[in-house]
Amino acid sequence: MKKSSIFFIIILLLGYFLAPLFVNNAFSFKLSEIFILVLFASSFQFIARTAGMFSLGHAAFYGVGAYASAVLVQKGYSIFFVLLMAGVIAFLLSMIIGYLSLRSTGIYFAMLTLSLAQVVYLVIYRTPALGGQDGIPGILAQPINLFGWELDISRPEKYYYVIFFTVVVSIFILYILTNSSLGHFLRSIRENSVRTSSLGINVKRYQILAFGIAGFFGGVSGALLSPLEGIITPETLSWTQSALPLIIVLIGGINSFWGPIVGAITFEMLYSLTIDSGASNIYLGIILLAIVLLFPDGVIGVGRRFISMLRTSFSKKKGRNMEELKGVGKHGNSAARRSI
Amino acid sequence: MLRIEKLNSYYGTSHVLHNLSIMIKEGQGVALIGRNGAGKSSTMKSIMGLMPRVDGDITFAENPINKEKTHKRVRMGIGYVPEDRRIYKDLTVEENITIAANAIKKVRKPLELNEVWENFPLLKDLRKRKGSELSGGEQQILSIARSVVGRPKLILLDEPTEGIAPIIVQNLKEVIKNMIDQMEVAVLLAEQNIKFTIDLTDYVYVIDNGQIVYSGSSEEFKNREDLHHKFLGVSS
Amino acid sequence: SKETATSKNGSSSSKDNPAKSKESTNGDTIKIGFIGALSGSVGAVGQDMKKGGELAVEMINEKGGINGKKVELVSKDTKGNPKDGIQAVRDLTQQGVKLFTGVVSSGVALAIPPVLEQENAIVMTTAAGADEITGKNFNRHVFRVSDNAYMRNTSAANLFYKKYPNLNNWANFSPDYAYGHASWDAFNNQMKKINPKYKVVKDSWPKFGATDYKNEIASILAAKPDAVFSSLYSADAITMSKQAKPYDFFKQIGLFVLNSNEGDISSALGKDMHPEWSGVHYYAEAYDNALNKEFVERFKQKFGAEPNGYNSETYVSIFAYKQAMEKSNSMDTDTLIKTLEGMKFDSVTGQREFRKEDHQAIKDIVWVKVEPDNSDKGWKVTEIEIVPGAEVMPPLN
Amino acid sequence: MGTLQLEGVYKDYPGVKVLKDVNLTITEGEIHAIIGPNGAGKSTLFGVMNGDLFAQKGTITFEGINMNGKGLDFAARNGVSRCFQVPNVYINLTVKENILIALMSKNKITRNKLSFKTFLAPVNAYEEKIKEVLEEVGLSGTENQLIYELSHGDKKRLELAMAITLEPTLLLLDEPTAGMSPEETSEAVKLIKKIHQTRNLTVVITEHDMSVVFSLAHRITVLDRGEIITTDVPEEIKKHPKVIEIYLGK
Amino acid sequence: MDVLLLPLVNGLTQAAVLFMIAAGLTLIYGVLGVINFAHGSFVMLGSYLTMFFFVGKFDTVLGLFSFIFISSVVITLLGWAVEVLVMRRMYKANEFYMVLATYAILLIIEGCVEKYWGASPLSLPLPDSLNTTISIFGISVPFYSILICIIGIAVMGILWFLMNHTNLGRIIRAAAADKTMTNSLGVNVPALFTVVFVIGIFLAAFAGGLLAPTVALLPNMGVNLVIQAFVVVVVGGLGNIKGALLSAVLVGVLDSFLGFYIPVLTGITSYIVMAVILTIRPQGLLGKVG
Ligand SMILES: Nc1ncnc2c1ncn2[C@@H]1O[C@H](COP(=O)(O)OP(=O)(O)OP(=O)(O)O)[C@@H](O)[C@H]1O
Ligand SMILES: Nc1ncnc2c1ncn2[C@@H]1O[C@H](COP(=O)(O)OP(=O)(O)OP(=O)(O)O)[C@@H](O)[C@H]1O
Ligand SMILES: [Mg+2]
Ligand SMILES: [Mg+2]
Repeated sequence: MKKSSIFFIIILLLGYFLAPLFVNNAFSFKLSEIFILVLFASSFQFIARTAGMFSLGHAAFYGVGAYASAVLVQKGYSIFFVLLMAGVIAFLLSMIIGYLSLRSTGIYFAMLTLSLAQVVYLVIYRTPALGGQDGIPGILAQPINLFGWELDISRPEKYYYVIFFTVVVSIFILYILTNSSLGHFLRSIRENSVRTSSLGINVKRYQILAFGIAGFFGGVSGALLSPLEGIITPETLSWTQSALPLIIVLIGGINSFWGPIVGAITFEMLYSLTIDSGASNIYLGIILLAIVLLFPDGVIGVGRRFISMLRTSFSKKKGRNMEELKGVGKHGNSAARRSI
Repeated sequence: MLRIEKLNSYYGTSHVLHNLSIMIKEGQGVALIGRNGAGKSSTMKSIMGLMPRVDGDITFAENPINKEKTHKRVRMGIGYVPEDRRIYKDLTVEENITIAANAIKKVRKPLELNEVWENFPLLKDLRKRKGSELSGGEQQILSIARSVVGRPKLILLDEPTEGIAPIIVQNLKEVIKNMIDQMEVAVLLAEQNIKFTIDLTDYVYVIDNGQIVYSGSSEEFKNREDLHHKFLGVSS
Repeated sequence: SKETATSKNGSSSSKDNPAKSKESTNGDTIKIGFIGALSGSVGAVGQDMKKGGELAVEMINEKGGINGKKVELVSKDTKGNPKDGIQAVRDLTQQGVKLFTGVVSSGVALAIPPVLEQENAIVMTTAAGADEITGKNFNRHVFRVSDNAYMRNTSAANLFYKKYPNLNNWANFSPDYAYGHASWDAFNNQMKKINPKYKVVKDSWPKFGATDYKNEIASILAAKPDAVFSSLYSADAITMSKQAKPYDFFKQIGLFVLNSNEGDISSALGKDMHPEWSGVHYYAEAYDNALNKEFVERFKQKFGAEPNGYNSETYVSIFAYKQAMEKSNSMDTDTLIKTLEGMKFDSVTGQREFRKEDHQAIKDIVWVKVEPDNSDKGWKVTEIEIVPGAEVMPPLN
Repeated sequence: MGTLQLEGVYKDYPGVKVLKDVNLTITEGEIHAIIGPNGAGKSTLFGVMNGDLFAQKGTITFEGINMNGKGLDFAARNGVSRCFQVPNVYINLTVKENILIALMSKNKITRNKLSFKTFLAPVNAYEEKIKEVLEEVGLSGTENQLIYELSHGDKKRLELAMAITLEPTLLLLDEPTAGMSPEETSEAVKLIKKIHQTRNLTVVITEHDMSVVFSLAHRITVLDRGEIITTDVPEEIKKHPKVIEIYLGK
Repeated sequence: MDVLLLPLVNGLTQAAVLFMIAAGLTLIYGVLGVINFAHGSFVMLGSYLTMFFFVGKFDTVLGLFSFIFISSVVITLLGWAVEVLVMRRMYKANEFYMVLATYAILLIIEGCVEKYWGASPLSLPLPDSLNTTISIFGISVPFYSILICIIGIAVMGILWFLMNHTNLGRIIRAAAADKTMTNSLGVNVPALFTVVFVIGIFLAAFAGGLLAPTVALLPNMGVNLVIQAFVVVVVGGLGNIKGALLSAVLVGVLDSFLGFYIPVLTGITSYIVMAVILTIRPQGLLGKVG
C-alpha cells in the first residue's frame, strides 16, 4: 500500500471515530448499521473475489451470528466474548455448509448454499426457544469494563465504538488474509483449480477453510447487529438478506478491496432516500440495472474513470488518450469478468 | 472470391493484425503459414466476424462483408473449422452434422448424410457416439465434416493436423484434397506443418507478427528453404 | 440553479426537511409520528391506518388543535421490518417527535421499546396483536389502543359457545406462526373451560404464506367437524377459501370463524366470499354513538369509502393522545405516560380505558357475520355481536 | 524408488472401455514414451497414473504408494508432476505469479520455513527462487508478462517450470511439443533432455511427433484401443510390423 | 386409500405448475446462461393480467382460458422487450451480474404491480362450472386440479417434441453447448436467444394465469414460486428439461406427502431434497458432469 493511501485511511478512521460527537443519534445509528453491512459484505467478498465462490446463502452465517449473540448477550456475557463465540459458531456452521456445497461449483454451488441457508432459516423460524417468527426482542449489551473504566454500551452512541473497533480490526485481518499466501492459494484455485491441485494443493480443504473464514466474519457482523437493534427476527436469514452482500459488493465494485465499504455507504444512502417514496423497489431496481449495464465496476470504477478522465484532460497528448480511455473502460469490464 | 484489404484487428487494446491483405480465388487452396502466435487464428476469426474489433475491407463474392454478422457470412458460403474443434460434446456425431446442415438449409441445399459418410468413412461407424466420446483426431474430422456439409464456397481450416496421429494426418490430407479438387471448395489452410500444407495448396501467405511477410506460389515457396528458416525457424 | 433548488426544498412539505421541522416544534406544532408498513406485503394495512390518523389530525386542527397548538402527522415507512421500524423512530425523534401511533407488525412493536426509552417517547400501537406487547415484554412507553390475540379469541369462545351451544366438535385451521398459535391457545383454553362437551377433532397448522391448502382442507373435512376456527391472515385466508370452494367446504361445516377479517378478505373475494363470522377491531354499523357518526361521515367525505377497523384504531389513538395532553396540559413524556395510565376516554366504539398495569386498552371486541349475496359487492354483513372488553381481559402477571 | 507400476488396469467411461488390462512398469530414471493412434487412451492412461482418474480394476503404485483415484494433489505431494496436452497455467496471472503459486505449494508440502514472512509477504520471500526456475527453463526476463502475451511454446515452458518447481521424481508430459513450430520443438526436446539429466528424473511422455519420440525415449509403449501392443526400445518399435500398420504408416 | 391418493394428486398439481415455470427457467439458463430471478415476476404478472382482463367480464371456461392465453401473449411481448433491452447486453457478463440484473427487473416489475394494483391481496373467481370436484377412486379431487395436471402433461409433450424432433430444438441444444460455434455454423444466435427467452416467459406467464384462480394474488407471489422452481431446476440438472420434469414431480409429490404426514417439514422438504440430491449428485439428477 502507498504511503498516501495509508495516510488517507488514518484520516478517514479518525473521522469515523469522532463522528458520534458531532452527529445526532439517528445518524450514528445509521453509521453503525453501515459498518455492520461493510463487514458483512467484506466477508462475502473475501470468498467471492479471492476464491471465486459466490455463495447465495451468506445470510445464514450473518443470522446465526446474530442469534448466537442475542442468546449470549441475554445470558450476560461480555460483548467481546459474545462476538468471538458467535463468530466461532458461524464458522462451524459454514464449514458444514461449505463441505456440503463445495461438492459442486458455479451456479450449482450458489443454489446449494441458497437452499442450505433456507434450511437454517426455516429451522430457526420454527424453533420456539428462539422466538419463532417473532424472534428475540429486548437484547441489550452488558456494560464493558475497559481498564477500570466502565462503558455503558446499551446506548447506540456508545455501542458505536464496539462496532467501529470490531469492524476495523476484522477488515484489517481480512486484508491481511487476502494478501497472504492463503489468499494467493485461493486466487490460484479460482483461476484454475486443476492446475492448483496438480501443484499438490488440496483444493477442497482450502475452499472450505476460506468459506469458514467468511462465515466467521459474517457471523461477527451479525453478532454486532442484534445488540444494536435490540431485536432479532428470522428475516435476518432470509434469502433477500443473502442477496444483500452481492448487491453491495457489485454496487461498490467487486474488484476493489474497498468495494464493500463504498457499496454499503451507497446502498444505505439510496435506501434511506427512497424508503418513503412508496416505490423504493422500483428505484432500487432501476439503479441496480444501471450499475449492471453501465458501470460494471461499480461506484469505484466510475470514480477511477472519472479521475483518469481528469488526468488526461490535464495532460497534453489528448488525441491518443481518448483511445486509451476507451481501452481502460473495456479492459475494466473484462477484468471484472475475469476476476470472478 | 475472398479479398481482404488492409485489415487491422484488435483484442481490446492489443493490436494483433496489421494491414493484412489476402486474396483467394474460387476453388483455390491457399496456405496461411506462420509460427505460433503469428496471427493465423486471428485472421480467420476476423474473416468470420468473431474478433472484438476489426478495421479494413473484407469482400466475399463481390460483397463487402465486414459489417455482416457471423451467421450471415456463413450463409453466404464461408465454413469455419476452429483450431479447438468445438464439436458439440452432448450431441451425437450425426446430430452435430445435421445442425450445420439445417442452419443454412434455407439458403443452399446441404449435403445428404450419406454423402457425408462417403467423404468421411471414419465417421460412419461413430454416427451414434456422443462428441464427448471421441478422441482428438476423431473430433477434428467431425469438425471438418460439419463445416463441409453446408457446401460452402470457402472453408477456413485452422491447424487441422494439430495433435493428430501421422496415419490420420495422411487420411486428412486426402479429405482436404478431395474437397478442393472434387467439391470445388476454396480452402484457406492455417498451418505450421509446411510439408502437409504445400502439397494441398497452390498459393502461400506467410504471416509473422500479424503482418504478411511473404506471398508466392507454393511451388516457389517449397524450394525457398531460406524463407522456411527465416519465418518459421525450420533448420534443415 | 443552486438557489432555486434550495428554495424548492424549503417549500416542500416539512416532513422531508428536518431543519425546518425542528424549527416548527419549537413553535406551535405538535408532531405525532405515524410509523407502519406503507409498502410491502402488509403495506395496504399501513395505508389504511394512516388514513385514520390523517382524518383525526384534520378534524382536531379544524377545532383549534390541542392546547392551542396545531397537530401534524409525520409518517415513515417501516416496511414491516424491525430494522426499518427502529430507524423510523430514530429519525422521527430526531425531528422532535415524541408521540407515535400506528405499527402494523408485532415484530416492529417489540423492536422499538428500547429506542423509545432512550429517546423518551411513547408509541400507541393500533393493530399489532401479539399478547407479549402488553404482556411478557411490557414496556411503560408502549400502549395498545386496540385489542390483542387473547381478548379477541377468548371472546370468540364465549360468544360462539353461547350462540351455538350444539356445535361441539371443532377443528383448528391456523397458520403455523406465533400469532396463529396465540390465537388458537386463547380460543382453545377458553372453550375447554366453558364447554364440557367441547372436542377438537382436527388440528391443522399450514405454513404461514402457504399457497396450497388442499391437503388440510380435505383432511379437515374427513374429520367432520361442526365448526372450524381459523386465524389465517390476509392472503392466506383468501387462498384457503378459494381452494376450499370446490370441496363445498363451507357448506359441509356448520360454522366458520375467522378471527381477523377487517373486510379486506371479503372485499378481495367478492362473489366468491363464503359465509363466516369475522373478528374485527371495529365495524361502522355496530355503533350508534355521536362520535362514530361523525367519524363515518367525515371519513366517507374524505376518502369516499366506509371506514374499517384499521382506519378507526389510529383515529382513536390520536384522540386519546389529545385527551391526555389536554388533561395534563403537558407535553412531557413522563407526565403523559402517567396520565394515559388508567385513563378513560370516549371513542367511536364507546368508552375505552388503558389498564394501568399493562397499558392494554379495555375495549369491545366486535364480531360480524358475513354471508354471500347477489349484490355487486357479492356479500353482506347480516349480524353483529359485541363482546365487552372487560369480560375478556388477559390476567395480569 | 522412482518406479511406477501398473498392474491389470481397466478404466471405463459409461459405455466405453478405454483401458483394458494395462500392465506397465516405468523404471527409475528412464524416459518412457507412450504412443498410439488418436483415442487409444494415452491421455486417459496419464490421468490414471497420477490419480486424477479412478481405475475400476487394477493397481497403480508409485514407490509403493497406491495412487488410484487419490487425486492430482496427492500425486503431486508424492513426487508425481504432470503437464497437460493443452498448456494448463493461470492465464490471468503473470509469469512470476504462476511460479509463485508453485513455490508456495512446494513450501507447504515440505513444511520448511513456514515463517511469518512467507505467509504475509509471499511475493518478496520467493523473488530469488522465481528467477532461478525461470532461468532453468529459458524464460528469464518474462517475469511480469501476462500469459496471453506468451507464445504457445513459452506457455508450455512455463507449465514445465511449475511442474519441476515441486521437485518431482516422476514427470508426466502429455504431448509436450503439440502445436509447436519446428524450432520450438527442437528447443523443447533439448530442454526436456536437460531437465531429465540435471534433475535426475523419471519422465513419461506421449507424443505424435515421432522425431521427438525417437530422439527422447529410452523405451516406448504402443497403445491401441486401450491395449498395450508392445513395450520396447525405439529401434525395435520402428521395425515392429503391427506398430507400422496401426500407427506409423508408410 | 384416500390418504395416499390425495397428497399424490395435490403433489402432481403442484408439480405441473412448477414444471411449467422450471422448464422456462432451465431452458433460458441452458441456452442463454442466465439465471432468471425475474422469472417469478412474469408468473405473477400472468396472474394479475389474467385477473385484470377477466374479472367480471366473461365468466365462462372459454373466457378464462382465452384470457390466460391473451395475458400470456402480452407478457411474452414484455419479455421480448426485456430481452432486447436488457438481457442482450448482459450475455457476455459474469453470471452473477446477470443474477443481479434479473433481480433488478424483478424489483421493478413487482414495484410497478404494487403501485398499480396495490399491495393487498386480490382474487380472481373461478367460473362456477370449474369449481367442482370429481371423484377418483372414491375421493373427491378438485376438477381444476386435474385440468392443471393435464395441461402440464400437454406442455411437457409439446416441449419434448420441440426439443427432440424439430430443427429449432436441435439448434437450441447446440447453442446451449457452444454459442460461438453455433454462430459459425450459420445460426442467428441472438435471434435464437430471443426466441428461447420468449418461450420461457410465455411458459411462466401461462403458469401464472393457470394459477390465478386458485390463490390470492400478491405482488410478491412470484418470489416463492421462483425459488421453488430453482430448486426443481437445480435438482433436475441445470439446462435439462427432462430433469426439470422429473424433479418437479419428485419435489411436488414429496413436499405434498411429507407435509401431509410430517407437517413440521412443510416448506423445508424441497430444500432438504435438494441438499441430499446435490450432495450425492452435484450436477443434479440428469445434469451433465463438469
Ligand atoms: N483472447 C486474446 N486476447 C488477447 N490477445 C490474444 C487473444 N488471443 C490471441 N491473442 C494474441 O494475438 C496474437 C495472434 O494470435 P493467434 O491465435 O491469431 O495466433 P496463431 O497464429 O493462430 O497461433 P497458434 O499457432 O498458436 O494458433 C498472439 O500474440 C496472441 O497472444
Ligand atoms: N469423459 C469421457 N467419457 C467417455 N469417453 C471418453 C471420455 N474421455 C475420453 N473418452 C474416450 O476414451 C478414448 C481415449 O481417449 P484419450 O483422450 O485417452 O485418447 P488419446 O490417446 O489421448 O487421444 P489423442 O491422441 O487424440 O489425444 C477415446 O475413444 C475417447 O472417446
Ligand atoms: Mg491459432
Ligand atoms: Mg490425448
